[in-house]
Amino acid sequence: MSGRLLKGWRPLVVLILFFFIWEIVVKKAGIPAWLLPAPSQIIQEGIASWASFSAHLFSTIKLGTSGFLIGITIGLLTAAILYLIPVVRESVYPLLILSQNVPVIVLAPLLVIWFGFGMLPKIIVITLVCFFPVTVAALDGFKQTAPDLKHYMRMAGATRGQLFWKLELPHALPSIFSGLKISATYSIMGAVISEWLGAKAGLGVYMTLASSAFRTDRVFVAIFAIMFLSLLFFGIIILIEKLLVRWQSKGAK
Amino acid sequence: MSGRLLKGWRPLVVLILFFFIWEIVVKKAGIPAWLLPAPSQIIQEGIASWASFSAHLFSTIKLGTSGFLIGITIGLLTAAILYLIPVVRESVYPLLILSQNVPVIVLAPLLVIWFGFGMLPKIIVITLVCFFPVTVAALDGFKQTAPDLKHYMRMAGATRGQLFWKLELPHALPSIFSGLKISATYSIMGAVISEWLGAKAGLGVYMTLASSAFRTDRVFVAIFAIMFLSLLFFGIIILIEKLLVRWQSKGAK
Amino acid sequence: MAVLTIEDVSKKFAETEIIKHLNLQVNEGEFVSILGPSGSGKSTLFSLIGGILTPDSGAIMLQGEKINSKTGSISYMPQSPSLLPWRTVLQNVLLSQELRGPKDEKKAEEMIEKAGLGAYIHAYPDELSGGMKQRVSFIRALLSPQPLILLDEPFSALDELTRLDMQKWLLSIWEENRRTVLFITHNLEEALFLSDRIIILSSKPAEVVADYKIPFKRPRAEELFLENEFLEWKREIYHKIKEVME
Amino acid sequence: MAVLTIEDVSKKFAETEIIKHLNLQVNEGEFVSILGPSGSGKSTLFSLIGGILTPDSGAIMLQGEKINSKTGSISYMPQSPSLLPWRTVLQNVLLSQELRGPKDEKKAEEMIEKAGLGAYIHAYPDELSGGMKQRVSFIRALLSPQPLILLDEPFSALDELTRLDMQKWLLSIWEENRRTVLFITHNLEEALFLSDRIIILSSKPAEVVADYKIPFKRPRAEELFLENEFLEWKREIYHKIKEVME
Amino acid sequence: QESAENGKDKQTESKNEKVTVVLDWTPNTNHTGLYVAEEKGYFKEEGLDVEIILPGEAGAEQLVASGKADFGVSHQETVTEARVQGLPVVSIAAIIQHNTSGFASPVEKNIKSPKDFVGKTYGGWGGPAEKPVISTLMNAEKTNVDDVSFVNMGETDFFTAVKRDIDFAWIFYAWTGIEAELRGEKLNMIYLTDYSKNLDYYTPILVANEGKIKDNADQVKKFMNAVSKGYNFAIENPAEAADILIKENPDLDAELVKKSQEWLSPRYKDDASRWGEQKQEVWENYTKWMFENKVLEKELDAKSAFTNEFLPK
Ligand SMILES: Nc1ncnc2c1ncn2[C@@H]1O[C@H](COP(=O)(O)OP(=O)(O)OP(=O)(O)O)[C@@H](O)[C@H]1O
Ligand SMILES: Nc1ncnc2c1ncn2[C@@H]1O[C@H](COP(=O)(O)OP(=O)(O)OP(=O)(O)O)[C@@H](O)[C@H]1O
Ligand SMILES: [Mg+2]
Ligand SMILES: [Mg+2]
Repeated sequence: MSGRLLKGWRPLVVLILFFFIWEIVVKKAGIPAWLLPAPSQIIQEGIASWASFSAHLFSTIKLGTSGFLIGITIGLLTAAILYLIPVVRESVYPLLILSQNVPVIVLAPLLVIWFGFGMLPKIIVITLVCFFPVTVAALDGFKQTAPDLKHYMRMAGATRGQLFWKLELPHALPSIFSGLKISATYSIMGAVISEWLGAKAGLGVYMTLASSAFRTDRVFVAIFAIMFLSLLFFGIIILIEKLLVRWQSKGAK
Repeated sequence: MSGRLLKGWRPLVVLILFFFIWEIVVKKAGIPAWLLPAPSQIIQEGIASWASFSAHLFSTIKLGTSGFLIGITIGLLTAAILYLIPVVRESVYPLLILSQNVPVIVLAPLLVIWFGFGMLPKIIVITLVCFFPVTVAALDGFKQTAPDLKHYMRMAGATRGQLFWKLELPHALPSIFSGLKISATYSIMGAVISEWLGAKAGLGVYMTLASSAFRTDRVFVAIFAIMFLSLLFFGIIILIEKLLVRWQSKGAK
Repeated sequence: MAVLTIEDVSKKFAETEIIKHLNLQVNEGEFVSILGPSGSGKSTLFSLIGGILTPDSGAIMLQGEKINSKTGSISYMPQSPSLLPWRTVLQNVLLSQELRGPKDEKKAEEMIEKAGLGAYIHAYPDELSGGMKQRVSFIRALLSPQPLILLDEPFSALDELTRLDMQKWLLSIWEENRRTVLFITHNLEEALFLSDRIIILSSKPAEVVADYKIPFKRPRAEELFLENEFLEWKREIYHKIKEVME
Repeated sequence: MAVLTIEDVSKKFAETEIIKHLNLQVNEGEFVSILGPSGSGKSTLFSLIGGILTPDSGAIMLQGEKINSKTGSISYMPQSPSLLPWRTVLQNVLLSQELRGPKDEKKAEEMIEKAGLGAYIHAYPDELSGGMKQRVSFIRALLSPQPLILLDEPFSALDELTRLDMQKWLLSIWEENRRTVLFITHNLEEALFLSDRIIILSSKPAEVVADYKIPFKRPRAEELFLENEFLEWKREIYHKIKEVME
Repeated sequence: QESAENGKDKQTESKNEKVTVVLDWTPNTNHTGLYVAEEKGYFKEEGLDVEIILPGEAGAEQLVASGKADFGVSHQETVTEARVQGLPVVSIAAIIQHNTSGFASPVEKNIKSPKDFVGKTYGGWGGPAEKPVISTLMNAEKTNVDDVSFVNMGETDFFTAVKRDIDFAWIFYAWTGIEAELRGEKLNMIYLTDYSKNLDYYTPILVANEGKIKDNADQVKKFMNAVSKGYNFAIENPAEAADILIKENPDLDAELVKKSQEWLSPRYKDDASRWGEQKQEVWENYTKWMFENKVLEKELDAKSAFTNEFLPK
């Protein structure tokens, strides 16, 4: 663990250097705040407007979390169905890939037209960006079940159900988690986009308010908040993975 | 090849069925066109407005292609530098991951303000969404160079340069191509987003115009065009891969 | 008494005949090895017995019962240890029982202890060496309740010295339990060292071309390898194999 | 004349001594095998000779020249065939020359032809069987211009029968060319069959504990395995190894 | 023939000054004068080569302020806000003399006056002045803005929004109101100007960069000459002006443009002495109102926010 921390110092130094140069350049060149605020201004603004900002933040967290949970549930179910019923996989999987080329920013306004400004269209947007990485990863995981293990299980008399629950599902866990990590970061982005296109609160709304008031510093506060949330979600998934997929980390020692 | 085509019939049937049901539902339920146009209307509109539409389409293709080329060049160079200079990798790679959490739709307007309406901000947006999948995939490919091959090459007296050009780079090719496939579809999306945020022509502009003119049918024309372009780019990359990574398909026989 | 009887079994893959009118019998408590050229259909034969492939014709009888395409009637140990990485040694050993019914944890613990893996009972497979994994895999097969154990080249992935160790260990465990075993190997010395009978298969399509009764008395010790009698048997069977391969 | 001389070489990894004051000499045209327990440091020794590791002390001399941490002075054939999958057989064979200077395509084609791989000269490795890949790998090592060839368990991943085939094939090719060879194996029979000398290493830290001159005359044939003299040598060295391991 | 035309274009390009104008939204009848000036060659006569571009998500004000565009279409409330945040933008003409915007709702919603906003949902775009404006209107009828639910409706258009969860939204009558007429949908309009004189501000307006006004007054002058001519043409020939707008933007609904133009043309100049004229009083009133309602963080010198100096005599 301390090794991990030690390893982290380099990027941290680069990051601090980056902010330092940014600060200096903004100050020396006298760049106006509406064009590019200095990091110090952004931090100040973040602290100063925390009261009004936090409501938006929590709203996004709530939306992102629920969308994420629904999205990954659908993603996992889809993967299981596609894997277990080959006919469905062959006829539907290519279309799922196609569905990922539907531009969300174009679709989102249509969703609002169809489903209004409530939770439904937002959840659909987040689900749409969330479910696919999980489906692909889980399907990959299922498919890549070591053939020798599968052969052993079948020779040992495992039923189809036993094969799935005792072998294929646990075997796919690491792969599923790498899908979940991607989905987790996407869910925040999805939440912001869906809020941006119509909502009462959330980082997306905060950003709109900020940019129409020419408060570039607040736009940056929102950008950093989004990055932080993405990292947070990512971290939480890694934590859960550590707890659930323990046999691997032991092996890696 | 004909096997491939035969395998493709299932999804095609599902797709046709999907459009068929869509058409029927729209017609029977009398859904107004501004809410959801029938597929037949969309096709008609696509043909009717081809003249004005094609200019937008080609503009997006041009933008997407140049952005893609610049993006993947940067992506490959980044991967090579990160791989060959471990200190840089350790200090910069985590930040690159972080950079992918910067919400593009928030950043893009700022880029336009900073760099104007020219190609630059658009190329930056596309590069930002394009380079990362290639970098990650190439880096992965380099890293996963079979250790026994590497050991052999070193024992046989290969220099660092020979190791990279004769072993690591060709070894990473399949991995690089899977990154390119992702980047290719992203590049179209990136182009549309950047046009949407400020441009003279392109699918993004066409969409903005369409939706402000309450022409939902045209929005769908744009959606389908975007999906088609993504697939086209994807297909072109697969074609190039087939030509370049021939030893694998032979092996798979 | 015959535990396993294979009667006139044939199997084709597409147009290729892999097994042709094969007849074979394994008796209670016998250790029978099958030797045959690579690709002759030995693993295919096991899949047929295991029930995951169906013979085109003929019958596979286990203790008088026809088990064509019936899975779960035999116990199996494959070439790779095939331990589930997310299960501890104990959980892995219990797997084969779990699939068929109630678990006997007590007996499993006992066997693991006896195999010298007591310290690793709650370890994950990744923490074990190749030889240790194969021990676990064999215990798992032993603990499975079925009357016949199939072993498909269990040691061929191990290095020479570990392999010798494992042969001795397997023999010691087996001589205590005397379960009925059908054993595939490429290694003539291994077959001679372990078996009561050695069956030679022809190359594709597989037929039985020879069936040797190996008379070395049990318990057998490592020194057997270096005895002249052993070399003579080796010579004889070796010439037979060469003949078959031409 | 000594092609390779290892003088008092030692190597530590962190605090573990892997090789300790090792002395070894390989003469022109000799086929020398190294036998030793797993993990004793045989591959490490090869890495030292190959120059990708640096000895902590001592000197490695090739034809009188010190080659400590100098890569590219020897020719190498590893355990896995290590063919580049995107190169045809011919291109792969030319690789070792390509790294060091000009290519001799003519000679390569000739050798491939002689190895019975003429039909596969433009095939990719994926189209070859395991044995064929090892043949290509050996030809690649042979074509490399350096005075010494190192082979690290080249056949240990092959199945029994292919392995025997390969041993015979290697012997026939080698007996034609008589290049100087240093050969690592786990398999005593293989070492006896192929070598002029067998060197036994102790377990970690590796030292030379025995050095046998094997007197079987050349060319050697397969029947050697079944001769009584062979079994006697086997017995003797086998007891030596057991001794070392205790 | 086309290539000949292109050739001519290139020649003129080399002589003429290149100028970009950013719109505030997609082209509509607020912009007719610009398109007329372009089509009729008024810009060329002044030696300008004008390009009209859509703003996308980047605001016209920032683009003008950062010099990435020369002129822009904006609104008084935005310019005020922008100047307070330090953006050097100045209004150089009022496109429409009086505020024609208001709160629209389908008649079924029964929102006839601001007091009916209570319990309803307002669909906005996230502008800082939205809440205070509604508040001012409601205060006049002794109701509280906190009883209105605010939803940011983003890209969604008015007609869709009011069919979903939105009850009323802020529109320009000239465009959305006329569209409703054409669709046969009856709207209730609550005009800002009916409730507070302070809210009769200029929207939309043309803006330029402060620096440009100082350093390149000549170009601003030329630009305004042409634009004035364009709008005056539109005032006198609504039908022909509408045709020009349609021709330049073939994706627009021709009928809507024609009717909208007919409605709007007399309102460009309205009671002013010339098109584009801005009164200090209007700027001061609104700025004061904004400050009092805490839309602005600090007071603004209204005089410096606009100028009539570039309007042709
Ligand atoms: N599912 C299958 N479909 C088609 N052919 C198959 C299938 N399984 C095996 N074969 C073919 O059947 C033949 C026998 O295979 P099998 O694995 O039984 O041989 P084996 O005797 O076990 O070989 P080895 O000693 O190498 O393990 C081989 O030629 C193989 O290619
Ligand atoms: N780079 C390294 N760093 C640390 N220890 C190492 C390294 N390489 C090898 N070792 C250790 O050195 C010892 C000798 O390894 P080596 O591979 O030389 O053995 P070997 O005799 O070739 O074994 P085998 O017969 O299994 O191939 C082993 O204990 C191994 O774990
Ligand atoms: Mg087999
Ligand atoms: Mg080794």
